[in-house]
Amino acid sequence: DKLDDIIASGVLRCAVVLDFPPMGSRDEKNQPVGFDVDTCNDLAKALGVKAEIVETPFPDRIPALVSDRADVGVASTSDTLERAKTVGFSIPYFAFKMVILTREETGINTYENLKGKKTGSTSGTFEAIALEKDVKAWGGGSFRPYQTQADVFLALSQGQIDATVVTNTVAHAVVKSGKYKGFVVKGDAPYVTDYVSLIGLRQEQGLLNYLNLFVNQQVRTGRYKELFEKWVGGEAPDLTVKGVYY
Amino acid sequence: MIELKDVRKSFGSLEVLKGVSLTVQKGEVLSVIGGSGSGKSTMLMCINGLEPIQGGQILVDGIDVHARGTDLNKLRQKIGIVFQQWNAFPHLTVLENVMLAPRKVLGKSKREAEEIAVKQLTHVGLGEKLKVYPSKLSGGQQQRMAIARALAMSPDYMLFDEVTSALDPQLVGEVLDTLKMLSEEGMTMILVTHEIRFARDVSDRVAFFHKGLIHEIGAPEQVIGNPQKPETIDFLKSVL
Amino acid sequence: MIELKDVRKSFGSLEVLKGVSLTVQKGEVLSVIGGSGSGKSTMLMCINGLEPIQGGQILVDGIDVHARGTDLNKLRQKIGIVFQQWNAFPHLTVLENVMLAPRKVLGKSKREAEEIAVKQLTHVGLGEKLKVYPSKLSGGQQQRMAIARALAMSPDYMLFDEVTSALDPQLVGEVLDTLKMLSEEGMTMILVTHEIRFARDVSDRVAFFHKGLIHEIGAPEQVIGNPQKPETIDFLKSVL
Amino acid sequence: MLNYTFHWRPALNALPDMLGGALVSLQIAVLSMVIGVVFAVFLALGRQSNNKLFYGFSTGWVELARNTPALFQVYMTYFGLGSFGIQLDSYVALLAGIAFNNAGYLAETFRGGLRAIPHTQTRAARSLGMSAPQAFRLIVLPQMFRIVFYPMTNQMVWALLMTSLGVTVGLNTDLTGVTQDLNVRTFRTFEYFAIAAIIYYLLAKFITLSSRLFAWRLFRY
Amino acid sequence: MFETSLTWNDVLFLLQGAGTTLTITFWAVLGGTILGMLFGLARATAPWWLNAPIGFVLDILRSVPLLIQFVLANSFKSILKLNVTAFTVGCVVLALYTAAYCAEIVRGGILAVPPTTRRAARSLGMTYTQDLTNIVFPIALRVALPSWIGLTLGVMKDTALVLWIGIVELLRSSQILVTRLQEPLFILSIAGLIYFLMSFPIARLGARLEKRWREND
Ligand SMILES: Nc1ncnc2c1ncn2[C@@H]1O[C@H](COP(=O)(O)OP(=O)(O)OP(=O)(O)O)[C@@H](O)[C@H]1O
Ligand SMILES: Nc1ncnc2c1ncn2[C@@H]1O[C@H](COP(=O)(O)OP(=O)(O)OP(=O)(O)O)[C@@H](O)[C@H]1O
Ligand SMILES: [Mg+2]
Ligand SMILES: [Mg+2]
Repeated sequence: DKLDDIIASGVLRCAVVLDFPPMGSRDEKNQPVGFDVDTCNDLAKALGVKAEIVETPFPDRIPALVSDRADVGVASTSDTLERAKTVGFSIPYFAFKMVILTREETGINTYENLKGKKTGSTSGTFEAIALEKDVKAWGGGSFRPYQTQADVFLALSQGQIDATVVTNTVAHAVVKSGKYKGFVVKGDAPYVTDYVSLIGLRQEQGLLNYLNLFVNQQVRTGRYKELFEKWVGGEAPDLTVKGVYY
Repeated sequence: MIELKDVRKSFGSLEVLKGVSLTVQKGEVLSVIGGSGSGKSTMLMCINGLEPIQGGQILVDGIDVHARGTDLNKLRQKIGIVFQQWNAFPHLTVLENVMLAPRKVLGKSKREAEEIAVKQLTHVGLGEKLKVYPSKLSGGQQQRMAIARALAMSPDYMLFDEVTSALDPQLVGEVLDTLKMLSEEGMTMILVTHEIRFARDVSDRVAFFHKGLIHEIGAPEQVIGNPQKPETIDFLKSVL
Repeated sequence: MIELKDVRKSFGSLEVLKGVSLTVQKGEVLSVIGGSGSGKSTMLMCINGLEPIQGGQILVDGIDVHARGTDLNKLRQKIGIVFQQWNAFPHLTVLENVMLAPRKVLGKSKREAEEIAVKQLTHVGLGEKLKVYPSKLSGGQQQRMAIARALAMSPDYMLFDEVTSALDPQLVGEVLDTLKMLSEEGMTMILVTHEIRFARDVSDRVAFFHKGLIHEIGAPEQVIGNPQKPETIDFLKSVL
Repeated sequence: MLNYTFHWRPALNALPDMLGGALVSLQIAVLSMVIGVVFAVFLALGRQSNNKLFYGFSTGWVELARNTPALFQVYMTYFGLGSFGIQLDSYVALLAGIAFNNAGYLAETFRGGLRAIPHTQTRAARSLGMSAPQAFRLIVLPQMFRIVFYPMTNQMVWALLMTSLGVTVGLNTDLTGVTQDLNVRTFRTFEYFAIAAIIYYLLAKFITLSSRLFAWRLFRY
Repeated sequence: MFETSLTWNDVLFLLQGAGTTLTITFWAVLGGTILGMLFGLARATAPWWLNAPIGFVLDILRSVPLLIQFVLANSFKSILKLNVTAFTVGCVVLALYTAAYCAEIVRGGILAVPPTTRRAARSLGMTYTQDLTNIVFPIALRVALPSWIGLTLGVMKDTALVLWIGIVELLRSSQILVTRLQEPLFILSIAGLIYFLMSFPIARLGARLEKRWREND
């Protein structure tokens, strides 16, 4: 099966999104870095093979997997039931809170303020799906899906949109980078926590089992905390859900 | 009256008209004959201002064609011209071809323009072909349509530039008949032609063009029947 | 010897040759005259197998052209043919035009082929034009080149299909001179032509074609000078 | 061997949405052609103009449109203009990008078409007393349109195909946008895109056939 | 006055992307031309029962957006579990797309050779193949070359779409730099300039060649 194939080929190909700092991005030498990149390296080490990063834009994560361009997706993939019809999810390896990112002068302070405004997000992400649903329900205002996170920020900075909902990690990283003048984080979006998982092909139970154990080990050994400290900083979020077994 | 006074015309460094003087009276039919490239077509083009001139003067009813203030579009309404070929507007029916200028230039109503067009087309014998596109006409019919189109502007003068030379021999006759009819109706005409016999029959005067100059001009019996200059004699020998 | 025996040929439902019988001896020059569409070109095309026939038989030196086993490519080397127009290969120089077939078909070396080509081109008076592309030649020169190209295969028979009819009048002469030269050299030729006078001068026999049949055949003095059938008389009247 | 199961039923359920998207695509294609044709006429004139500025502007436009990818042009009208503070809506940006591209290509087509019309036609028109603009509008343009009609039909099909680029600038109402939205939600790439491909094909055929009909009605001569 | 954080390293990165663009263009045009010649020959000479289906398939390739074709081919490949890279998929799809257009160009070129010229060749005793290789193809080439160059340029520009299946070519590398450096206009302009520099000379060359040939015949 796939697990054997990976071990036999000696290479682990990870689909990673590289315009999603701090999870994945490129350094000055245009080399991939980030939490997801390190996680992939850890996984490869555990398997005893070499890691290869396959860059995939957000909408392309699962197609990349299904089309066999990558073996696993280490790409902050939200574990929706709709998608689980097509791919297999491991237990969550990270969790996001959603916040509102806007420019200073828009006067947006809360999620409620987004009503009637021009909004946008990265096509196919957890927050995009949630936000678009709300925008539709509100009526008025607009929602634009972009193909990459970078395009969303570009659109926000140019005023094509007034606000976006993004993960707290990304929001803080981008504000901290200072590359976009006037970006501010304004409050939480009232969504449930966005648990993200490693993904593999739905039928590759052997591999998925291995991924589950790998995530478990990352937390157990403290490597999860270590990486979180390195790339995000602060308190690492709890990866368990109260009141139910995974 | 059309008057040319020492008209000079060049294309770049090539001098095509080298001082042409000529007067055509109202009601007169002047035929212009001469070898290829002698400048006949160019002269016609200068008369209605389609080509600028470099020297001399052209007066039509006393109006200086090439003066700065002259309204050429208006002037051209007085002067109908029919060319050797490519006369028809292929995208319009015969009727529309003839109606177009009266409507757009003279500002006539659609009904008026149609009336004029039908009249002129019937006049040249195309009364049956109103709704047909030019591509469906023979060359001779196309030329007659072009004549009707020019006539529809009620011009005072008509210029014809070898209107039969691109036609099959059997079609030449019908166009010449139309020209003859016009001349009999008293239209003032300048007729550039290679049909020497026809020129002799129909014109009041004949001018022989050679290398940008009028070499001989006079009554047809004289210029064609009894030419004086060696160039004229040579030319007539070659075409008769 | 070329023999046609009751040859029938149709394009779809249109019968173009309706039973043509004909014999051309070695060294003979046969002219074929007749109205447009009477099937003259088609007959030539059938003789060298460019068109299949539906009935009868064509023998060239005793070989049945349309028999199953006949190697047409080989047979065609014996029979040179020159068409009315579009003969030249536009992408090759005059020399290359003539060299191509000897090299590719006869498998001659480049040097040999060039020798042959230069000889034949000089023969037809194009010795100066070797490196020129056909587009730079006049129509008459193109036709002479096509003749040289056919001759370069050392054919036993030459078929000419109205080789002058697409030419300007002043170019016809040079091509006819070349044909005449060939006939004087004893080449066996079938000559489809509209040049009646020339046909009379140069041929041993003349055949008059009408609606897919040979109506009259015989010495030129007879067929052209003293035709018997009304169709022949009509035709000759229209072209002379 | 195939351990992929096609989920056609949910995909077909989305058909109404996709057909709605197809309508938007068609709309953009038509509008972009209308705008493109108008600009192309001016560009074609500019390419023959003696006015340096007009000539330079037209040539620049034409060369840029023809020598860079359409995707690049669309991206530029959205994010490129955006950095000048000119904010076009995704729809407008895509429309502008395609119209820009159409105009560039059509200008060259038109230029060829203009050259194919003998200038004796203009002369005949002028000799009837028509002004230069009248002669151009009434005599030259109509004839040019017949010559360029077939290339224009092709460009129209290309315009339709180019609408698929809208998805890169956040458009989610056209056919590709709708398809991509469905795709990221369910990750049933093949099913949705296969349906989209069929719809595009039918649209392209629709354009070709209807323009043929149109030409038949229009060019009776 | 003008400041940029674009380094030489980044410019190199862009040029690398341009290299990928050229590589894909090369394979696509090569494959597309070979296939296109076969299809074109078939379209010009084959009987209708072969001609019609070929024409139909090629027509589809011309009537579906390339973007959709890329995505479809890529996902279809994975459904079939073919072990090929996205790069190969990109090249193959583009090559087929190129072939679809090339076939029409070749067909047009072949049909532009007057039948009388071909007849002249056959009457000299040349075989069908000799006629094709020595007469038809060289003449058709002159007719087809300008369009073929236009096609090549078109394909080069269409390679931009392979970024959709995750190949980092010129446009994608410029997007990556935009992500990092946040100077969209500047970086995109450079990318545009590179595209222009790659295609403009070829376009000019094509125009020159066409003119030269026209003078010859
Ligand atoms: N637009 C032009 N540009 C440059 N030269 C021209 C132009 N029109 C005509 N000429 C040249 O001017 C000369 C006179 O041409 P024109 O057409 O007036 O002769 P023509 O007497 O009408 O001859 P033809 O009997 O052949 O019509 C010729 O040498 C011609 O080549
Ligand atoms: N390939 C073809 N397909 C169908 N009909 C043809 C074909 N070639 C010739 N024909 C028809 O066959 C008849 C004879 O044609 P052919 O060319 O042999 O006449 P011709 O005597 O050579 O006339 P011309 O003097 O005009 O050359 C004509 O009616 C022509 O239309
Ligand atoms: Mg003239
Ligand atoms: Mg014939």
